[in-house]
Amino acid sequence: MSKDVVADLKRDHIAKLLEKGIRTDGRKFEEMRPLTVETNFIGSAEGSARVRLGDTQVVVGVKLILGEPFADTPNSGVLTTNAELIPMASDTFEGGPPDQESIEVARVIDRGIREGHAVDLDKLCIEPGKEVWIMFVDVHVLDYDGNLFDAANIGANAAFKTAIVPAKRAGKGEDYPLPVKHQPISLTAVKIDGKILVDPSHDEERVADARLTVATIENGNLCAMQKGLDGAFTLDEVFKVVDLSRRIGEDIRSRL
Amino acid sequence: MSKDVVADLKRDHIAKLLEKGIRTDGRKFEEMRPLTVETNFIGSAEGSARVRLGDTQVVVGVKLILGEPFADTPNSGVLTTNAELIPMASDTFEGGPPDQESIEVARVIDRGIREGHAVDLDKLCIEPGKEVWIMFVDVHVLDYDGNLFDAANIGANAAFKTAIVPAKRAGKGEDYPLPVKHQPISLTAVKIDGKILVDPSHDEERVADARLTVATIENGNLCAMQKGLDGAFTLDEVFKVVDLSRRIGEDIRSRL
Amino acid sequence: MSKDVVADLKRDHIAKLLEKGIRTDGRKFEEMRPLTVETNFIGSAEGSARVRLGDTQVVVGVKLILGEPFADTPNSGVLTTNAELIPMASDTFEGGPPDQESIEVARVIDRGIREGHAVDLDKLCIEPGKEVWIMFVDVHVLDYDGNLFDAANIGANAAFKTAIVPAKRAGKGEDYPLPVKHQPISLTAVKIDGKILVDPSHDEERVADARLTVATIENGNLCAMQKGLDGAFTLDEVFKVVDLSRRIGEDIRSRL
Amino acid sequence: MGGTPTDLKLIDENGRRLDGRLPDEMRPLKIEAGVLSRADGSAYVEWGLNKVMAAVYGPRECHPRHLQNPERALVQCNYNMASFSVDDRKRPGPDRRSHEISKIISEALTHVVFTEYFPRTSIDVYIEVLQANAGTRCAGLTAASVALADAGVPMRDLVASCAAGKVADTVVVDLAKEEDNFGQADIPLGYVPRTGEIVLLQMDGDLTSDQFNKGISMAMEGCKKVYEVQRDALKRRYEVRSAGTELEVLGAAPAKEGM
Amino acid sequence: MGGTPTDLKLIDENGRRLDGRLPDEMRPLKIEAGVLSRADGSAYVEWGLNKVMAAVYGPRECHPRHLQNPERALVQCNYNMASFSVDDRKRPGPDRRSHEISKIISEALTHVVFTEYFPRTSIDVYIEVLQANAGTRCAGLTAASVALADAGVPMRDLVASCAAGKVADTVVVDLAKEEDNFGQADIPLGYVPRTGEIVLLQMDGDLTSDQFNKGISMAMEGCKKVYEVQRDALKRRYEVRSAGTELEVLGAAPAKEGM
Amino acid sequence: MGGTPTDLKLIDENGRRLDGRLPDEMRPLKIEAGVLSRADGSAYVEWGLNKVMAAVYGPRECHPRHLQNPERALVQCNYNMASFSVDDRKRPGPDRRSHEISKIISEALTHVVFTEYFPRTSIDVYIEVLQANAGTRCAGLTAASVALADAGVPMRDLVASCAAGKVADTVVVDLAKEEDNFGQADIPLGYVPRTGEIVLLQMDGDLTSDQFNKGISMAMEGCKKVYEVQRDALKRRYEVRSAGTELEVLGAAPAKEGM
Repeated sequence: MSKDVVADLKRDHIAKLLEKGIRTDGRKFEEMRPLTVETNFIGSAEGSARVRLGDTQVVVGVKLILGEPFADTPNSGVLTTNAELIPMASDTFEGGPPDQESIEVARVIDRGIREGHAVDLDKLCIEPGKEVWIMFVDVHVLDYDGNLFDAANIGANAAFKTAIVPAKRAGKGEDYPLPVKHQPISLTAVKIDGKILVDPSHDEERVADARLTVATIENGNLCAMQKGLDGAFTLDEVFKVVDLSRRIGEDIRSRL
Repeated sequence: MSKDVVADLKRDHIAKLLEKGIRTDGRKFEEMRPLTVETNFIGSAEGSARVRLGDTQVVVGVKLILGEPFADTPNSGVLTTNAELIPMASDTFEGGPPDQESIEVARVIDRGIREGHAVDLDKLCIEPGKEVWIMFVDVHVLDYDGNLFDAANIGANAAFKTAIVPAKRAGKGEDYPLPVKHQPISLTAVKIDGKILVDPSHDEERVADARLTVATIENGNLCAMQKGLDGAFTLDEVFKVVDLSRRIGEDIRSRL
Repeated sequence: MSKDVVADLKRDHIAKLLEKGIRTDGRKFEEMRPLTVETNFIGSAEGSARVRLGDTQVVVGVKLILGEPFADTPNSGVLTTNAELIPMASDTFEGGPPDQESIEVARVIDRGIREGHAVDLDKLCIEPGKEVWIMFVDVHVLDYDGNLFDAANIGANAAFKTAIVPAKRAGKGEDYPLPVKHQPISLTAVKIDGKILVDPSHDEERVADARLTVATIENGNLCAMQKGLDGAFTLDEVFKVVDLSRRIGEDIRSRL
Repeated sequence: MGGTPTDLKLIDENGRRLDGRLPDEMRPLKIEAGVLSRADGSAYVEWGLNKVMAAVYGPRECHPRHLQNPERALVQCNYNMASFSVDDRKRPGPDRRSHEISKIISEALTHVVFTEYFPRTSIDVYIEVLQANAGTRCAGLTAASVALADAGVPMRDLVASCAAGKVADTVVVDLAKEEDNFGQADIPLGYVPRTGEIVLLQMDGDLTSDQFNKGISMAMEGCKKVYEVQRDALKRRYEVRSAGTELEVLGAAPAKEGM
Repeated sequence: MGGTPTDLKLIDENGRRLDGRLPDEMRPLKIEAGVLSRADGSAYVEWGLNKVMAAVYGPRECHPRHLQNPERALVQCNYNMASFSVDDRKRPGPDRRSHEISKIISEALTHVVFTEYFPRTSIDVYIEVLQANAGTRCAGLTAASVALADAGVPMRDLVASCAAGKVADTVVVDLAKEEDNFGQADIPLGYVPRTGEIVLLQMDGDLTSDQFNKGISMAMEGCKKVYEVQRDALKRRYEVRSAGTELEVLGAAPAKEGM
Repeated sequence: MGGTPTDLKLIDENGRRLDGRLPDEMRPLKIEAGVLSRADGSAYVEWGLNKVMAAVYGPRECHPRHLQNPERALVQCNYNMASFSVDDRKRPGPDRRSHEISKIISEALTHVVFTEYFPRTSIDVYIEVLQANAGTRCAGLTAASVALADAGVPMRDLVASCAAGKVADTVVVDLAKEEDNFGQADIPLGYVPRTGEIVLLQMDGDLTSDQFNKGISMAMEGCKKVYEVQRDALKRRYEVRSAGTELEVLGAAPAKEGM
């Protein structure tokens, strides 16, 4: 992320406000932006959700197709997560093959839902070693005002909740709801001048020193974590973000 | 197509002549360039033709290999058209993966022969849903002096007429002629300063405002159409090109 | 290989020394650099060797997996050689897809071991036309001080000698040693100002006029040859390199 | 895949189409302008079961530089289908079809933009098809025009787009998915209502001369209806945006058009 | 594939792990600095059954130019696994996993390098995994730090890296391959011993709060041990290199640290 | 695939090859220069069942600029096989084999072009194999030389190219497809007849020292014959082109050579 002159000025502005305990959009440090979730937004998908987190807007679509399991997990369906940071969403995104940033976003989203067992993949097995459901989770970012990690994670969880396995169309019996197991919710925080802010906006992300995403499940256990950016965290700061993730995750989960 | 200073001068020159009813190579507005067609030019292809349309020179090769049908057309062979605008043919072509221009050329050629049912794809089915002939139509442009659409279309039709299905080599019975059904012939015209010219040369294409390709079959019905370039047509101009396509198409068809 | 000012100066320096019969590192014209070969360097490979030829360092790994034979050689295993000139090895290597130089290196190495029948591919057939061993020879260049051809060729031969066919893991009976047939050893020489030098260093390669690689087997027969660079050889020079290849190849073979 | 052309009655005995429409009846169309925060202009279109988003960035510096035109702006459209927009998941990234559509939409839009006002720049138009149900190129071009206007890009007029086609030997307007899959012809049209110019035109299938003439007329009528919805969307957008700020959008002479 | 999670006893009755280690015991670690001739700096690491090479080129001109930062150097890491480094041959070239690892290692190293000394340049770090056995990103980051120091790049401190994890409900340090494959959680950590800063942190699996706290502490202890081995390697390297030449490596104040 | 090496008699009892040729007999060769309108120079070669087109553009500005050589022109050859040029359709686009051939042909041509006359430029040579029947790299290099001369690029001499090989233990010149597929060795050679220089040389198969010596001599003799046909083609081309205009083609001293 190139930090040029404009960014320096922006940084000064943001930092000065933070000294006074204020974020540029008036939020408290530990306050999320307004969240709206609209499920079944895409009729051609087996499950879908359109999520707005402040001005960030993503559409998550879930598709299921028949395929073969991996050799080392013959009894499990296959989960594939893809995130497209398309140039529509921001002038900082470029077209073409996914860059490191898109890949990190996709992998962090994937890690949250995979390690948190959002979907019971064993229930997506049709014939062990032969045929399983391949589940594609596609994240389409339409408008990018920061914190894709959480917007997409929420979208994926919401889409799962309403998704239907299209067994009938594939000649595999009756349709049934996607077997949801947990709701691993991620929380992303950034550090700017030693302050920890949750749900960063695009401007906050651009000037942040470090970023930490922590995903937790219902019982408060941790299932995934990713630190990013050039800065560092202290151990206490890590523990603080973990606590915030537990607390805010519970709130978000209750609203899905 | 970049329109730089040279192009501006060229445009002025061409336009001035057109005012007097003259094209730079002396042709009338509705006159094609000299056409020669040489079939069976490539021994390694199942069918082939070398076409010269003025200084434009293309080789079209048809290859047939065994393969699977598409799921939604289990009783039909598969048609795949590819056009390579190789840098040999013009200093305006670059190497590398096909660009939008090559893709448009290939798709317009494909549309003409597919929608005009040049080949009876149902007769290229061996076992429904299992095995069919995959037909590759490869257009190799050696020398590019404009109007690839029609040169390639004529080449494809000529190659089909002489192509043999290599059933014997594949252990599928005796060889037989490619089942040709129609001869959809395309005509391309451009609009320069309100004049409609058929079979544009490279220079005419470069300065043209708009381009229209219309393909027709024996009974005069339309089977494919493509408008190109930044300019516009009136409805009357479209009808005029449709009429030209019917008339000139019949003439070309009679010469194959 | 761009020949800039630095290269010109280097060339003058090298050429002046050569006039006196001296190479920059003190070697004679027909003298190889010190060679060390360490086999079984990579536990995850079926066979491997780390080769140092002067400061050039390569790791060659051999992997065997089950697969299908080519249609025209139903009774033979498949040999695939890949060379990665990774940017770690030299500031003249760039990342990304293999360039012409990497491809030439891989193909020349492949040609030597394939045409010299280093491995008896017929003994890698499990069921004719159905199942054979696919042998991947991967050359990883860690440090590049010239003459990859010979360093990799030696590494491949050494890796073959110690490689094991992992039949047991694949449920195809007991493991057995890779069926080695010949040891085709390549020798590379360059021509600088009419002098022929074997085993060129990176600096010598950069200023060389022409390059010739010749591979021979035990009985002195030739199995592969590749001339490179913009310069030319006389017929006598070719014969001289052929003789050197036979002589030095025998010596190297005896040390594996 | 139960439905095949032979089972499917695309036009019933009452002359109604599968979804109950008459031959000259269009699917419901909703357009909303200014729906994205980051883009300079945007529009969202729901047209039957199509859901399409368009965004515009620019005029801005043109990359790579060798594409810059010293005399005018480049209008570069990128049409893309989301992987979940169709029943069988589409692999992400452009395919040959989307390259072609991007090209012809770019050309159609270039005709109406005053590109000469912004030499060396690029006006980038992104079209994302979120749900596809036949007619996405028309929906995309329609949305892109509105997004350009929303971005304040000076234009001669909006481009309106609509298709006609032939199903069960009947010429109809605005084909839906089954009609597109099992029909006999399709004619997507891009049209400039103020001048009557045709800026996008394709056709495939089988049409007599008369059928083509009837089809293109129907498509033009469709475009005129689309144009009204486009203008309504922009009006609503300006009403929201402007509390006393001046309107200046459709380049040439917006005042005359009452916008 | 004989071993499945159910058969496999990852911790035996004596609290020993598969390879005989105790929960807080690390695998053997050997580091050698300055092992390549062409690179500006290099290091080779054998850590358990991992074999990893790192090389550094730069600071040098940054290509492509549009990536140049006018105020500081770019630290660009490229992590790559050799095709023969794993049991099932890996296709050559980067995959999504290696792109992610390259990114987070670049970020971790950037934190300790005095990038402001070398504006507009690139410091390129290449990590090649020759043999992989779990923990390659930690081994790679560890090797890269030493290679940077070997190249004379000024740094605040070395980054040391080590993972902890959970197997058979026990928190352990430095997972080996079977523990990674069949374990319950993994926490790779990149740590700056002198300041106590965390510059790389990931986690996946299932951990209670207490397990996470214990795990990250264990990983930190591991990093401190790694740090000692890193420093030893550099000392040996300087003893070889310097017959009277001055030491000046760890930028800020190497003398204080006794190196 | 009826024919296998065991059934196939590559040399019959009369010493004749499959197509009736004697060991030192070449396939028919026809060359025509100046066959394309857009290229600066071109040549079409039919050699046995090979059909090969070559075109030359340049000297022209070299793209991308970082490849420019401030002291000389770059001769960049691109060898390509049409997808229909072989029995089993070839996927369009370059493969590893064509990259290698492009490289060695570029190098061979560079040797004879006066590249120092045109610093910073590129001379682009395109070779398209339309029909392939063994020996396409020799046919391509032969065609490319003529195309360069046709483009008026100053050259020391033409490069002539021909292969020899071994089939059924006999050394033969100019292998045809079956001989290449089922033979024992192949030696493609690029040769500068005026100087006796070898500018392209490859070999694969199995050859004793004597066989190699005999083969390379045969290939040289073949090259000399090719050279005559190349010169004839250029003569015819100049006779057509020049109605009174001066000849000035083979750079150095064409007059001496009687062209």
